[in-house]
Amino acid sequence: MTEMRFAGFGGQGIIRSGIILGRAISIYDHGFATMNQSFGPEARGGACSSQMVISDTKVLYPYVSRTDFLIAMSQEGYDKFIDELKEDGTLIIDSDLVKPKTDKKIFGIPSTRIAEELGNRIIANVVMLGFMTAVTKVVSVEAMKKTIPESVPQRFIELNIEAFDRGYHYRAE
Amino acid sequence: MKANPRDVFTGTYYIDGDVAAAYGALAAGCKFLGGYPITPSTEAAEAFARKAPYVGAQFIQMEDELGSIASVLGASWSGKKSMTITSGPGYSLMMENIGLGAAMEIPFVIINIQRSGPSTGVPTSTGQADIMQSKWGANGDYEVIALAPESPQESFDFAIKAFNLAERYRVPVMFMADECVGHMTEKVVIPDASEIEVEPRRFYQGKKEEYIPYRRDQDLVPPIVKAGDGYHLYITGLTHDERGYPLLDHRSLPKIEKAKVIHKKSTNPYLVDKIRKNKDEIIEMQEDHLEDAEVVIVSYGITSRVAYRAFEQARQEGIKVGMLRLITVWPFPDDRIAELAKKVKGFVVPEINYGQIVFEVDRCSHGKANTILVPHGGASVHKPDDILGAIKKIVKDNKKYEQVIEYTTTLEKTIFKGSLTEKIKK
Amino acid sequence: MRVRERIKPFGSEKPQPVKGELIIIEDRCKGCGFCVEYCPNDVLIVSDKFNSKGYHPPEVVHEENCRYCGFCQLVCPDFAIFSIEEKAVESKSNTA
Amino acid sequence: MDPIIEIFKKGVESSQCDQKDICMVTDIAYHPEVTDYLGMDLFHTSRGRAIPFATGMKLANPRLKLAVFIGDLATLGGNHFVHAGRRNMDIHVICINHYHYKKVGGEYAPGVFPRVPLSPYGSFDEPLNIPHLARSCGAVYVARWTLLHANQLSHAIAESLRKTGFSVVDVISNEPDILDFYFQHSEIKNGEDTLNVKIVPDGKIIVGQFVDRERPNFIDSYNEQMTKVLGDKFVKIEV
Amino acid sequence: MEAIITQQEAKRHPMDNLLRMDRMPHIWCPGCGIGNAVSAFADALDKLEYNLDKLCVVSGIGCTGRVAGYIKVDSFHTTHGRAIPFATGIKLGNPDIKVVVISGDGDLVSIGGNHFVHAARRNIDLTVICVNNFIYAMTGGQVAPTTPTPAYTTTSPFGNFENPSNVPQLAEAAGAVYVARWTALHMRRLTYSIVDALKKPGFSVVEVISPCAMYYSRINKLGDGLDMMKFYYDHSIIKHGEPTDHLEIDYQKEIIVGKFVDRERPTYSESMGKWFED
Amino acid sequence: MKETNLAVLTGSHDLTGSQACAEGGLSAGCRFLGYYPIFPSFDIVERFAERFSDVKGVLIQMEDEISALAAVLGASWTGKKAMTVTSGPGFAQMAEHIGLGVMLETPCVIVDVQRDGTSEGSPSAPGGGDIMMARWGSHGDYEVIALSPNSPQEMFDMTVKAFSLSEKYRTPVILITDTYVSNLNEAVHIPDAKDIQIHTRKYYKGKREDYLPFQYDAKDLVPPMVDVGKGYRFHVTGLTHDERGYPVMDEKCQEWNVHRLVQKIRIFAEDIVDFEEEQTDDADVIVVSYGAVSRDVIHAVHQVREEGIRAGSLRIKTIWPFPEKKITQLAKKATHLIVPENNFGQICLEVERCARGRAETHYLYHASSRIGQSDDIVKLIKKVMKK
Repeated sequence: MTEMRFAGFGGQGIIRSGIILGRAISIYDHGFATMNQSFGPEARGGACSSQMVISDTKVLYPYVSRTDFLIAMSQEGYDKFIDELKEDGTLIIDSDLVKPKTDKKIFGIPSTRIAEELGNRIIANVVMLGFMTAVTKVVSVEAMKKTIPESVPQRFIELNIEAFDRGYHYRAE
Repeated sequence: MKANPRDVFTGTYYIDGDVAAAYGALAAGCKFLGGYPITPSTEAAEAFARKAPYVGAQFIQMEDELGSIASVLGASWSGKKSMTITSGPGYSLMMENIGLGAAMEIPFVIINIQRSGPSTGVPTSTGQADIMQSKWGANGDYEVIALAPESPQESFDFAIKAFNLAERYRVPVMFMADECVGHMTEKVVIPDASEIEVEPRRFYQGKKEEYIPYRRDQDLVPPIVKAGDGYHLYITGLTHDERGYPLLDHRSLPKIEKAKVIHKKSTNPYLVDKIRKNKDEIIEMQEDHLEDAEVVIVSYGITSRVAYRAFEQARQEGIKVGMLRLITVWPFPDDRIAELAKKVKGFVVPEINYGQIVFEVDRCSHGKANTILVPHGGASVHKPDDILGAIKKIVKDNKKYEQVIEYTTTLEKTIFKGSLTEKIKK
Repeated sequence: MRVRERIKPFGSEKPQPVKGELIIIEDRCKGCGFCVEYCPNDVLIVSDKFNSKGYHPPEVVHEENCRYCGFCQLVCPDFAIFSIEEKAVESKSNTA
Repeated sequence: MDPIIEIFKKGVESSQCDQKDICMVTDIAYHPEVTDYLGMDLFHTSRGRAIPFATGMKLANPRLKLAVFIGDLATLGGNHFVHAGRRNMDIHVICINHYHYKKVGGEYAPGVFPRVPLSPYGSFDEPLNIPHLARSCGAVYVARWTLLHANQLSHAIAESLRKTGFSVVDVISNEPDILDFYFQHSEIKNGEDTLNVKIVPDGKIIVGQFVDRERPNFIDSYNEQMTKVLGDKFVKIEV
Repeated sequence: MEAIITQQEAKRHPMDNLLRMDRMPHIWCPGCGIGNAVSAFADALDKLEYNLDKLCVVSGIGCTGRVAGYIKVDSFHTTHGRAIPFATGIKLGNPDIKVVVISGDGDLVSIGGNHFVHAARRNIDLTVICVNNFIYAMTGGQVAPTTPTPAYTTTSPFGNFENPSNVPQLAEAAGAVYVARWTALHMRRLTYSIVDALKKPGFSVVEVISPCAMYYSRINKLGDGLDMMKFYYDHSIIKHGEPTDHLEIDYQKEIIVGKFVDRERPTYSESMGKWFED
Repeated sequence: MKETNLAVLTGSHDLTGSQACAEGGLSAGCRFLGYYPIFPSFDIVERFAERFSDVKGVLIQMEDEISALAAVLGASWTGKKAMTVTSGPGFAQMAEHIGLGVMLETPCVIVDVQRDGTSEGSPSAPGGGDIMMARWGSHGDYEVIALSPNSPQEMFDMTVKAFSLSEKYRTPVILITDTYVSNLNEAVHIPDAKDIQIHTRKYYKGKREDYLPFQYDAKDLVPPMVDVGKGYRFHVTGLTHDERGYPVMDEKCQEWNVHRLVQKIRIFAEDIVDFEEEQTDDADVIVVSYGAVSRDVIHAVHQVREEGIRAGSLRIKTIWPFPEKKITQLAKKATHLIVPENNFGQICLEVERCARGRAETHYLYHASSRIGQSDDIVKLIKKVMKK
């Protein structure tokens, strides 16, 4: 069983990320993934997180207690959830927006900046998803690539796939 | 009757409980939704609105919740399966007209995605504190059926079940999901229409001239007709007799005489009897390891999934715990609880409120077993450790409690630096 | 004192253009760009840097052009920018 | 039988609508016999919610014609009135204004005459100008008559039933002994600007037909928009 | 950077005594115009030099409903649609208090429509600032009574087909004594209108057309808040005294702004006082 | 002080329950009544209307019950004691604002003159179906105080008490009565103004800058209050809030806020509950009743006592909080508890719970008013005693 959490603020597509990942796992990878979300009243800018329990069998308890992966896209999200991360857990951050103070395993990517380079900051989450797929290997690339076109508007499919690839290959660069 | 294939969006989805409930309602043949946006139920209304034009259903966003519930009642009398979707504050506004629906014996479904209260509370997070309100919220006496799903898949299934029960018994059926289930996203499999059993409306089959609106069948439920079919209906929210005529003619009688007339003629007793007498058919629950259980966790909705972890841990530690999950919260399984109370040490009732169903459990146990409430104010769910702690407390305390014991949760301890009650009482 | 309420300059000393100084509370900014767009004297541009929420706050580029009209303050939905009269600051800092 | 029911029956007959399709929705308790007398269904709903109830009925079965009788419209159900007018929902409102609440003793209601004899202080509340509100919120047919103008009233009801949109007939009615007062104090001004038909303490009661216009109604605009966007995939709600 | 910080310490934001700066940044999205409405209101208060202790702000639910929480006067955040009756209670309970209702279109016109109508009819001495963004934003972009046809929203996924409400017309028909409408860009005029409305005894309504960059403009592909503001700049026409039935707002068409109604009617308290004297 | 003298009509009067309720409100200092006319509550309004000019009170007929209670809450924050009167369907509409009243901790009194039946029911027949609604009618978790008088004198006393309790605990208090009691005409004694105990809300006395709207007193969990327009410039919200009144959307704040709201009543429940016992000491069967029905119960108990059955009566005066301990205690002594009600079984469920299986609970329900039908009660007492 793998537990993970996306944290950031409203408008970054935190919950959308969870849905894409969960969909990829439960429909194309035939696993079980339960996604829970929590968000404030703000549509943009408020604290927001989605938690994900991934398992090979049916998920009974749907919440995370100790996360294996924390994907933080804001300082606030990092501060709030870093204690929840397991000792050997992995931290994935947007390196422009989060300044970590921890000795845990860290992978950083300037996802917002990459998204802006690609022309739309809204797809920062997809960049992050690509990067996360490469780092965590909880989901297959094929499943993600099948899911993304179903989850975004028609006219943005190519852009999103490109964003995903940029994220996925970021480590190699 | 099988569902209409046009209404069923067969496939495998990764959707949240709100959307699943909307798909379930559509599959059950719901053709009218009068709604008003309120967090966290909006996703359901939105999903319905997206699909409605494809299946000949109508979505209307009314000006407020009072309007939406009233329009649902009207639509149901026009012969369409109808529902509304709301959450706490909207639910409160609907109360008067839920009473009207019950009094007119209109089949309809209310999807209530519960949030933290009271008042506006925390709109974006969970609660289970409307459970008592669903039964007692409107003035006068009536009975309802309430269902509590625990996952998006159940959200879909129970939405169909809710419509079936509503049509079967001509009562308001409350679909009491909580925000957690509503916003939890999981795999939902929507089967083929041929696998979905749908209860058709109990239309009156006899001669038009002989129709009497509230003449009951064997099971105390009267058949229904559509408005505008020439039955010359007179339907009122006033206390009425079998013909639907209000019992106002006896105004001139002295009070006591009048009361006697009303007592004899009114159909009010059937509003409660048709559920109370048929409750064995309605009640559904899920039982787990009750055979050898010393302690039983009674839960419903999302709490049952949380409690499951405590259940597993307790079993690992060798405590004989059983699970009783209420699928229909109302009517309440009085007899089953009473039966269990005779053989177990106690009940642990975790709820995301400060005690509602726990009092029902306590009542039904007739002092034979102890009852512990694990309260939670909302905005989140229990910590499984608290539930485990309550289980251990029952095992350890070898005495009879004089009332429901409120377990002091870790959250309460951290915030009030101990038990609030004890602190003040000192 | 507001610009339009000032004493008319006729007959008195030569009018000095009013100069303002802009203060930007960067962490409140949500990068809507209203102040940049509607500044009559194009004092501001959108900066490159991120604030703590990941938005680009405005940056003063032509400070000398600011006439203390106050529109940026009025049009800012986030109360993140305001202007003060330059003189006032000096005198204030002197007394303080 | 209540005089308004008689007048309504006449109106229905002269409107040549199929009686069977008409449904009465009220928030006033009428005697049950009116259903057989009129030959139509009657729904007595909770206070103030007759309009949304009728809205639901209309949308779920567009064949029906809904005659909504409301008493204390201007209070509890005011919002539903405004929004049904905005949507141009195809229902026909017959708004019966009494001087005071018939059922509730001497309390005054807005939308009626000020200075109610039974209310302890009378009413210093200014009454609502119902025809003007109806016009402002989008009604396609607005008329006002007193109970004395029985013929005009039944004609107005027939007219309003023929419209396919939100139509309002404002009926000023009270106990018979005050009919003489109507006779002396009412003035027929058809087509008058609704702004000027406010009821003021010492002025005339202006009656007449004020608005008669065409606007697309809710169901038509719904069908039109959905057909435009969805084409063949759109399924109309079945009768 | 450092220089700026020291200056901040030297001088606080000019609205500091009017706004709860301890709650900033507020919850509204980037490009949202509600902040502008608050800004104009605060500026109007500044101009009027009111005794802020005797001022009270009541809001309902919704994005605009949060305004009460940011204005540093006695402020109430009540239930959905019920800001006006709550304010009525305050006003009648203590007539010395100036009560202002700031809320959104959904809150005031949809669920609270009846209270809006009746408070206007009674002419209760309230000032209502209605921020109209054409959508229910707090709940995620549902169709509102003010949504123009055929705008798209989450509950009108195939285009809105309902006729929209016209707030100034409703206010006038119900009996408001002062009705004005401005967009979030007309900041100075809006401020002066609010000043006028606050000075006017009786039920006064100021409608503020405000961009919703998150839901309304995104789902209709109208760009961000700034694009909406530019649209207002290009398409708003000032016509004072325009008959209110001309004020319907069509989708992406011109918006008529200005002051439409300014009339005298006895307020509720005045009529009541007079009645008692008689 | 003049005002008080006009408000309190000291002396003995012949009043109906409704009039007594209005007088009670005036004596307690109620100066604001927001209402919407609904049968059968308007008698109370009429009395107020006649008397309000004497005390310079405000009477407003709002557009519906929702706004009536909203206006009452608003008025209460201005420092005026405020109340509303309604009946079943109107009370159902007020549900949402009871929640707001609880959340904002606003003292106010709601008088519910119950009528018979579900929905519109029979407006003129007395009923008793709103008991559970008073407790559970609004969404979310909260506790209320509800009183149930059985005579015009009690209508007066309990209205005064309702105001005191609502001011003391800063919560809405509901007076549940019915058409029977409100129409009943009996002698009512109104004591001297100085003998009427009125509890006024706890006002904040500290420094203006330090005021926090929900900083509660550690002793009674009730935060002191201030009036609007006194320069405190506070903010209160129906959202879950911290002690500053600012909304905070998390689990901790929810627990801090709502747990206290619930406990501020539950902890002091024993101080609030009030009941009347008659001949319970040796009773084998105890009839538990409240409101109008209790008048018949006394009758029935006397009757069976004469026949040698040891019956007793417990009359509940404060329905919520429920006198749990008392019932548990009585259940130990008696073998049967009988609960006659004007509904299909509401309080009997509570009694059954509190009896904890020690005494058998029987309920006696009725489709319409059972007032004046003590025979049924006698019959049932005899039946259960025969077993």
